[in-house]
Amino acid sequence: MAQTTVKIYTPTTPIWCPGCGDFGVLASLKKALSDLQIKSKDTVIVGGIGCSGSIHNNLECYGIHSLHGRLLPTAVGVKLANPQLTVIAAGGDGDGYAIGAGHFLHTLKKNPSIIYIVMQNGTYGLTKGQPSPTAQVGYEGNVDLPFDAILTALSIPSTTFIARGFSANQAQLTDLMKKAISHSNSNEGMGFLEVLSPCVTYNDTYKEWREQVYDLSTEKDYNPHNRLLAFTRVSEITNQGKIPTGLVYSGRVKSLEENTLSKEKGPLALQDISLESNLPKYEQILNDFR
Amino acid sequence: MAQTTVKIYTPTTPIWCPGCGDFGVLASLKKALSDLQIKSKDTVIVGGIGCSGSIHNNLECYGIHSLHGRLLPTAVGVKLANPQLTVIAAGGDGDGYAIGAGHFLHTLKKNPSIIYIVMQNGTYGLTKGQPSPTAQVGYEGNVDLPFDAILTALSIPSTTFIARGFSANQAQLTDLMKKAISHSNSNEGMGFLEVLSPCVTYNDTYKEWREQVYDLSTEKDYNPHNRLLAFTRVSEITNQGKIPTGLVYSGRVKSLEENTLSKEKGPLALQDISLESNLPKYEQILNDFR
Amino acid sequence: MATTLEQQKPAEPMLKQDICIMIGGQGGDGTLTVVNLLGSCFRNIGLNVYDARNVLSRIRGGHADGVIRASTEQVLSTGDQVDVLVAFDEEAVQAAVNELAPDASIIFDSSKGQLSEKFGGMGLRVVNAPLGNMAASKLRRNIFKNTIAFAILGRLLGLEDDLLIEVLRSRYERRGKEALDANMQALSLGSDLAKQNNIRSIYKIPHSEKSNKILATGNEAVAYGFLVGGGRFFVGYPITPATDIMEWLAPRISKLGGVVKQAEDELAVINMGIGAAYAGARVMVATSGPGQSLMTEGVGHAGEAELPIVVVECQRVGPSTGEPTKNEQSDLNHVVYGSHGEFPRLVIAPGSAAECFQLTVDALNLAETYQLPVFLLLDQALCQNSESILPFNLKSIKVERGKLLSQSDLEKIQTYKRYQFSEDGISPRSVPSLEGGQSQVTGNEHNEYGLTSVDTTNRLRMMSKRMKKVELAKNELPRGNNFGRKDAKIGIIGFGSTLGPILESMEQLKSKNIGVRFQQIRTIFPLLVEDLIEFSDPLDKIFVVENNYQGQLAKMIRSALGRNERIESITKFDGTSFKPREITNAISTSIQGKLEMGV
Amino acid sequence: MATTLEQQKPAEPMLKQDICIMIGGQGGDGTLTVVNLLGSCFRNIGLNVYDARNVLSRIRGGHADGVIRASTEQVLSTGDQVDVLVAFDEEAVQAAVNELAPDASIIFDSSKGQLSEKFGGMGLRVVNAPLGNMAASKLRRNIFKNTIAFAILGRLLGLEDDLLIEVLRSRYERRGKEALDANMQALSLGSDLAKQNNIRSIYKIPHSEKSNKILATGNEAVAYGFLVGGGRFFVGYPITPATDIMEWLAPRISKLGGVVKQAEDELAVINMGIGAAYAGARVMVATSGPGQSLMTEGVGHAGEAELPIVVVECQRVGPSTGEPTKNEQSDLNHVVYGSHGEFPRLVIAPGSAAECFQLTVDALNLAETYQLPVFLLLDQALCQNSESILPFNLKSIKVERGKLLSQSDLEKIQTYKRYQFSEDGISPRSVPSLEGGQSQVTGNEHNEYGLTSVDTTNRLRMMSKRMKKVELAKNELPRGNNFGRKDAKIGIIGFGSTLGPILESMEQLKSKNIGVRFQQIRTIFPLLVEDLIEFSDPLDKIFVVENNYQGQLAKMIRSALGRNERIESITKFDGTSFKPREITNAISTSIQGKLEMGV
Ligand SMILES: Cc1ncc(C[n+]2csc(CCOP(=O)(O)OP(=O)(O)O)c2C)c(N)n1
Ligand SMILES: Cc1ncc(C[n+]2csc(CCOP(=O)(O)OP(=O)(O)O)c2C)c(N)n1
Ligand code: SF4
Ligand code: SF4
Ligand SMILES: [Mg+2]
Ligand SMILES: [Mg+2]
Repeated sequence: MAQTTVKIYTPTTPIWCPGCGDFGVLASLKKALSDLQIKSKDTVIVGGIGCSGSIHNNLECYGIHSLHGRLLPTAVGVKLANPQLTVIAAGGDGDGYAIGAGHFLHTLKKNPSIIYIVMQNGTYGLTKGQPSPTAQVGYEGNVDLPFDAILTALSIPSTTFIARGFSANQAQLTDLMKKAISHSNSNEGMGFLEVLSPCVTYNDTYKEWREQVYDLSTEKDYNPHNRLLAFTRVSEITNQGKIPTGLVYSGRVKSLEENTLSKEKGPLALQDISLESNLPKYEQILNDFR
Repeated sequence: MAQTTVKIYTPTTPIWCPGCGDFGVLASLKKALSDLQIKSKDTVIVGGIGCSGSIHNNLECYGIHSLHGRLLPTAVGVKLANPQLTVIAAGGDGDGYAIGAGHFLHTLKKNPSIIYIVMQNGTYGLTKGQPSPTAQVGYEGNVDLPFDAILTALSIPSTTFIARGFSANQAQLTDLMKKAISHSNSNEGMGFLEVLSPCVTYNDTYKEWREQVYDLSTEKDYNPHNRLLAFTRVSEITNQGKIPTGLVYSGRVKSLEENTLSKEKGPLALQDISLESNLPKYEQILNDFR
Repeated sequence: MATTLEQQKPAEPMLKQDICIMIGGQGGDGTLTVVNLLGSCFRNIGLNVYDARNVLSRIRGGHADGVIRASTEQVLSTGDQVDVLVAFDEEAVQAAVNELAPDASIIFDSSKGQLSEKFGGMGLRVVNAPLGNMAASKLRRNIFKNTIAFAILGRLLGLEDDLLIEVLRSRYERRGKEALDANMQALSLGSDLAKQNNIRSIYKIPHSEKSNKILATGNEAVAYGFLVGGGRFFVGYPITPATDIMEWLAPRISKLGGVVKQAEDELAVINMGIGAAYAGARVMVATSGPGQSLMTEGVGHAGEAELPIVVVECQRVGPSTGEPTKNEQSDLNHVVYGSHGEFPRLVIAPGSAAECFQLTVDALNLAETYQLPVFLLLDQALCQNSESILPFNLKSIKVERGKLLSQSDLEKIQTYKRYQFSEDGISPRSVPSLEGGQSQVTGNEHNEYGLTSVDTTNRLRMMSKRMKKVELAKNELPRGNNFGRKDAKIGIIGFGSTLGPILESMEQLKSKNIGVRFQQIRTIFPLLVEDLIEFSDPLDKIFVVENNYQGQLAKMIRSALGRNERIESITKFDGTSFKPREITNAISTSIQGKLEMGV
Repeated sequence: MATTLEQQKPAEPMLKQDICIMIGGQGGDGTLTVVNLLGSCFRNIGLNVYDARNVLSRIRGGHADGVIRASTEQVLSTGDQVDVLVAFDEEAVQAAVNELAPDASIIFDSSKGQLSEKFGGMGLRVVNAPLGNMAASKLRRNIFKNTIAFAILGRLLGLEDDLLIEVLRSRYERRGKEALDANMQALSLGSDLAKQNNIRSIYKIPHSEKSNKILATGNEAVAYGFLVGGGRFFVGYPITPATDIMEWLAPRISKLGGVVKQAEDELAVINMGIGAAYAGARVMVATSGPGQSLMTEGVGHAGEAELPIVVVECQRVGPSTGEPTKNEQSDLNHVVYGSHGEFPRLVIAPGSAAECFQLTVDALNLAETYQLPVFLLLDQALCQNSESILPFNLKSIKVERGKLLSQSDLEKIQTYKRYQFSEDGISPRSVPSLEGGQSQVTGNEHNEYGLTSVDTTNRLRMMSKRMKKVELAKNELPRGNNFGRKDAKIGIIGFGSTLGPILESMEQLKSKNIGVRFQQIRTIFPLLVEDLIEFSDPLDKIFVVENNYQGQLAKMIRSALGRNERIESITKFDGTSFKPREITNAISTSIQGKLEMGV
């Protein structure tokens, strides 16, 4: 807000229940953005629909609240229109892994340089506690084995950054957020960060999760740059009833913008699209009709 | 058609281009159904939308042509309504992995005892050759690394049968189809079978694929019952530029019907739903309003 | 701890045949619990109740309130005013202030200070009581302030202690001894507080025998109707205000051998439903506007493929995500006209929980008889408000499956064609597992066998076959309910949850000497035009009352009836239901205007 | 090999100012190639052309045909009859038989035997030639039968060999020497065949200078309009008949710094579009009915969030998957009324390729000026048929971005509110990267800052603000085109690809002494009622011509105009476009009926 004197909206107080894990996510996100000195004017948060999907209202930036499950395509649209922005999609596990599952796969596949934060709580908080795709067996009648987004992300050959944090471990979470943001802001592709963020009202997993989390960085020979080993190790740890956290994998595959956008012309959202400036090209293309 | 004298429809001649891989799929499917002596009256083929998604018209059975990308939910609905049926969903890779990607993940996750055959040709045949999610980099401007459905299926903890065939290898394909059908018909969950089925018109990959296919069953110590090893081996082979075929993985996780359906009452599609037969239960439930 | 309890205007208990109580606070304060407890009390003493909720789309915090009305007569609205308000904070008073009766009583939680002066001098009776503090200090959890308030309310309303105890017991008994004991303690705390502070009964509530009436929301009635109508396959995805249906059904349907499945999204919902319907199950799905928008393609598919499915559309404030917890009726256009291309469908709209039950059964029968998608159109108020009604009449129920074939039916057939041209346009339907019924079902245009066809003659016949089913169904569709005087010159048309407010407004208009007739429409598509004509022909003026911006129903009625000038829209689209007086005012003002202008 | 060539009725070449040629065979036979070659010939000699395709939804096999009409006048329909038919099989003759002129010529591929006797005795001139066999034996590929047929056609039409050679060369030159040589050989084979068998010119086609006209389909014109209108972000998912737009744009937009992206499905399409629009790009998406149904929720989101996006809806036969390659106009209701809740939108419908260009630019401007979704409604015939038109007039184009803010605009503002209430209901729009424009954009109901709000007063104001934009836009919306005599008592209304057939029908009616006026509607929503009234007031009878079952436009017009009796629907829904004579017959029969009944 240095340059202008325009008064803008005041971020609202979160709508979350006291103790909700999402407070931890918000705190980390704020800290990461501030530590990395990302300008508010260049930050776009794309919210999902759910308790989690209101986070964009709680900090000063550009925010767009997408439809339920559609935050990723929305974020990709924003990024392709203006790759200079820091685009952060943030929503729930129902939003991202249930109704949004197709976009989840395909956005990972496209590898756009956006950050995607999933607040995983095993439940649909906002609609009052139905099982989400990550719900434990037995939770509210759930019979399916939970979806493991980290494993599935690893199965997509073009993923470039995969991590898991825990909202109760602020130091680690903030570090992972910074890493994810730096990854994406260096135009290296999608920073995917799942955050264990308990729903204290409908599925209070704080206790279990505190016991289950397992920080990969404590493993000396864990190599986060080998997809196969990562898959194997994460699976093993998970099979032992633990939940691996930390940087799971990072690698290098061309990002969507690298693959798609013209370099010369600058962000297409900001291009001069007047007739005058483009007339010669238009006339040239008109010849295709002859 | 033994019991009745009712005349029914005559299966149509396929609409496929001469040489299309889908002919091989149809041939194997017919043979598998006949070898396993599955009755036409108990067979439901759920077609997708695409060239491939017309296969249900080409054999005698019950067929339902779903919407583009929706064959899996449709098939799950059929199966839950009547688990005694052999339910075979069959469609294209665009249908299944693009617009249907969310259902792909979630149907694998639910593990219903249906068979799912994907005719993979790296393209959208019916709409004239745009890249599908499995398209090679460079094909028709495609920039994304191809989606590997086998790896992703392996990443879902509840998958129970994963295989890949090649329409040009009829013996293997028929064998895999039989295995998939037997798996599902023993109520063990979803039989997922991806078939390399070249589109000779828009993406003729016969030659490459003939060279690339790698039959896992030729590997003595390949263990199709270990998910982790399967993931690792499939990845390795793929990274070497080969395409693993054969039974990739089979395992045991409760099927959707086991988890969901009442055992006593029989298929819900065939239950007696008259008022008379259910009145006492209805009256009992009415008490909940008091 | 100093409790400040005062009762400003002690008076003789007032007889109340009809009383309305509001409990307001923050989401999570448990205001709805008090509503439920009061409801049980009132029903125990033979009253009819009607309750409504007003919550935000968040789980805790933010203003939330619940309203319960009790009456010797059946009521289907919360009425025009609130007689007693329990306010856990000042925001709750502020939110209610326009609805309070001039002599309303307020029980105010003064834990954070007494109610601000600005609400004094309005003739209101205010009881300041530190409910929250007391709960926290004596029972260690703020949430017990509800039960304390309940106790004070009981006193104010002249309800017997035994009644309060019984009601509390039956609610908390199944939640374990701890919960029960704590609540009982809270109840005595409240009673003591009331006694100590000399709170007397201000109201006298008439008592009679407990009636055999039941209590149901529209959603519950739909869910039960589904079961009784033979529904055995329900698939859903959570969305307010439809989720209740799935949650009500889940533990019950399994007793009948049926299934409730939560799918990954609404696209899966409608297509799973289609698959199960195809296989022969009786299927219903339920959603709200956003989910309905996602089901648009699927509904058209059911129409083209001629598959029976009931789609419950629980409307809320739109467009887009809108206001998830608020009331609106703005999806008419969407369910009537939405989806590409042209296919047969029916849209049915009940107006009360009783009708929700019956019309759900009808919808299931219609869907299967005519082999098409049937919408059951509800609105948030109808979905979630509870009403006292006579027990659902099971005896009247018939399960009609239309031309669904059995194996023995098939034996008698020479050639089976799923889409056989028949006189009435309805083709015999076989399902998988029947020998001789093998056939193809598809959303492509098809010939009689269900095989793809673009033959132009076939196309014309197939389109006509399908579309004519709507005409054919007309005889069986739920006809409108007519109320009021046959000789009136002023008419009202409405549907869904406006039923209650309109009925009450009719009484108010009567007392202003304005006689009106009212047709509650129950089939939105196709409009039963003959009934509408019969109803409206003698009328000079027709007011169409609906909760949306554009007057969607009014537009449909105009285009069906012509004489457009006669038809006036009364709309409300601020997320709340009509108050009876709002309708009364709109009508009397309009008529007054006309009278003054000499029309 | 014995070639059987005969020319039954040699005659003096007939002058043809207007000729129609059909090439029919199996999908993959390359009939469309012949159409294109002929088109080039005709355009080279200064004629206008119009072509159409009739294919199945499969890649090879099944009946397929292409039609090309050439005329000294501009034509926008394939007319009433086919003058020359090239038939690669008998099915093609059967399919065409009802459209053949009484004296039509048929070039029949007699490789599998001569044309069946049953087509004799109809006055048709039949040339039996073993095109396929000759291609296979002499050139080793059956596909060259096309070029052989082209050569014979050239002779029949009296086209110069040089012209044929030039046209063939310019088509095959870029495909490499091999392709060119083979085709040249096929051409001489055909010429020889014609010469040997003494095939003379039956027709004489007028020649003039090659005009500067271009050839474009509606889809291509939309795509080009998008570029010139400043469109830089297009996202799509393949679907017939919309895919062409994406495929035309893909290689061209990158030259301008823009992007075409193929998404994973239509849900991604509309939401990616929304994201890019939000960030400040000019965005268009295109789809057909099934995709549009999936975009239903997204479109409402753009409406509520006030984001500009152009959605091209290329209609095809519905409902559901329907008939993907066939023509229909049955998605009006869906684009006008589809999606839950109420939000502003515009629906614009061009009638020719020329209009497709201009109205696409208008749609982009309208979307951004009024910050709402704009539908551009096309139909398969308009999308995919080609027409000769004057080069698009670039000089007339203006790019209008409405209240889009720049950084310097923002400096002048005190408080920035994305949804500020303003006099005209349009709020200044900032995009990310601007300092001081930070704000929230949402599909929930919101206050001026874009923060969620369920305040009832705010709701009323926000709804009105948004909905009023539609009224406001009316002044700028594309008005109808009026044709015909001002004093006529009979009127026609139509839109989209019916333009051409209606214009020709008007000529036919004139020659029957039936004078008509015609309004081609170009804004479907909101209907420009004043224009409609002005047009229709003097009329006794209005025929609304449209390709659907229900007469969707007629219904909309009835409810806008009243006097419903006056309005009669002429509908066609068999997947094919109107022939001019079908409209003429329908109108003259209806009027005749009325006249006879003394009305
Ligand atoms: C299309 C659609 N379907 C359903 C809903 C209702 N809905 C709102 S939030 C939500 C789930 C939220 O779960 P999650 O994404 O896990 O977020 P959480 O509340 O747990 O943070 C659902 C189903 C909706 N808004 N739109
Ligand atoms: C909702 C929707 N979008 C798009 C289409 C158009 N469409 C028809 S088939 C097809 C893709 C077919 O590709 P694939 O599934 O790979 O099948 P193939 O033809 O290659 O066998 C598409 C996009 C459609 N029918 N419905
Ligand atoms: S309901 Fe759960 S997820 Fe939602 S705010 Fe409360 S604790 Fe958080
Ligand atoms: S286009 Fe391709 S996929 Fe389709 S039928 Fe032909 S070869 Fe097969
Ligand atoms: Mg969640
Ligand atoms: Mg394919």
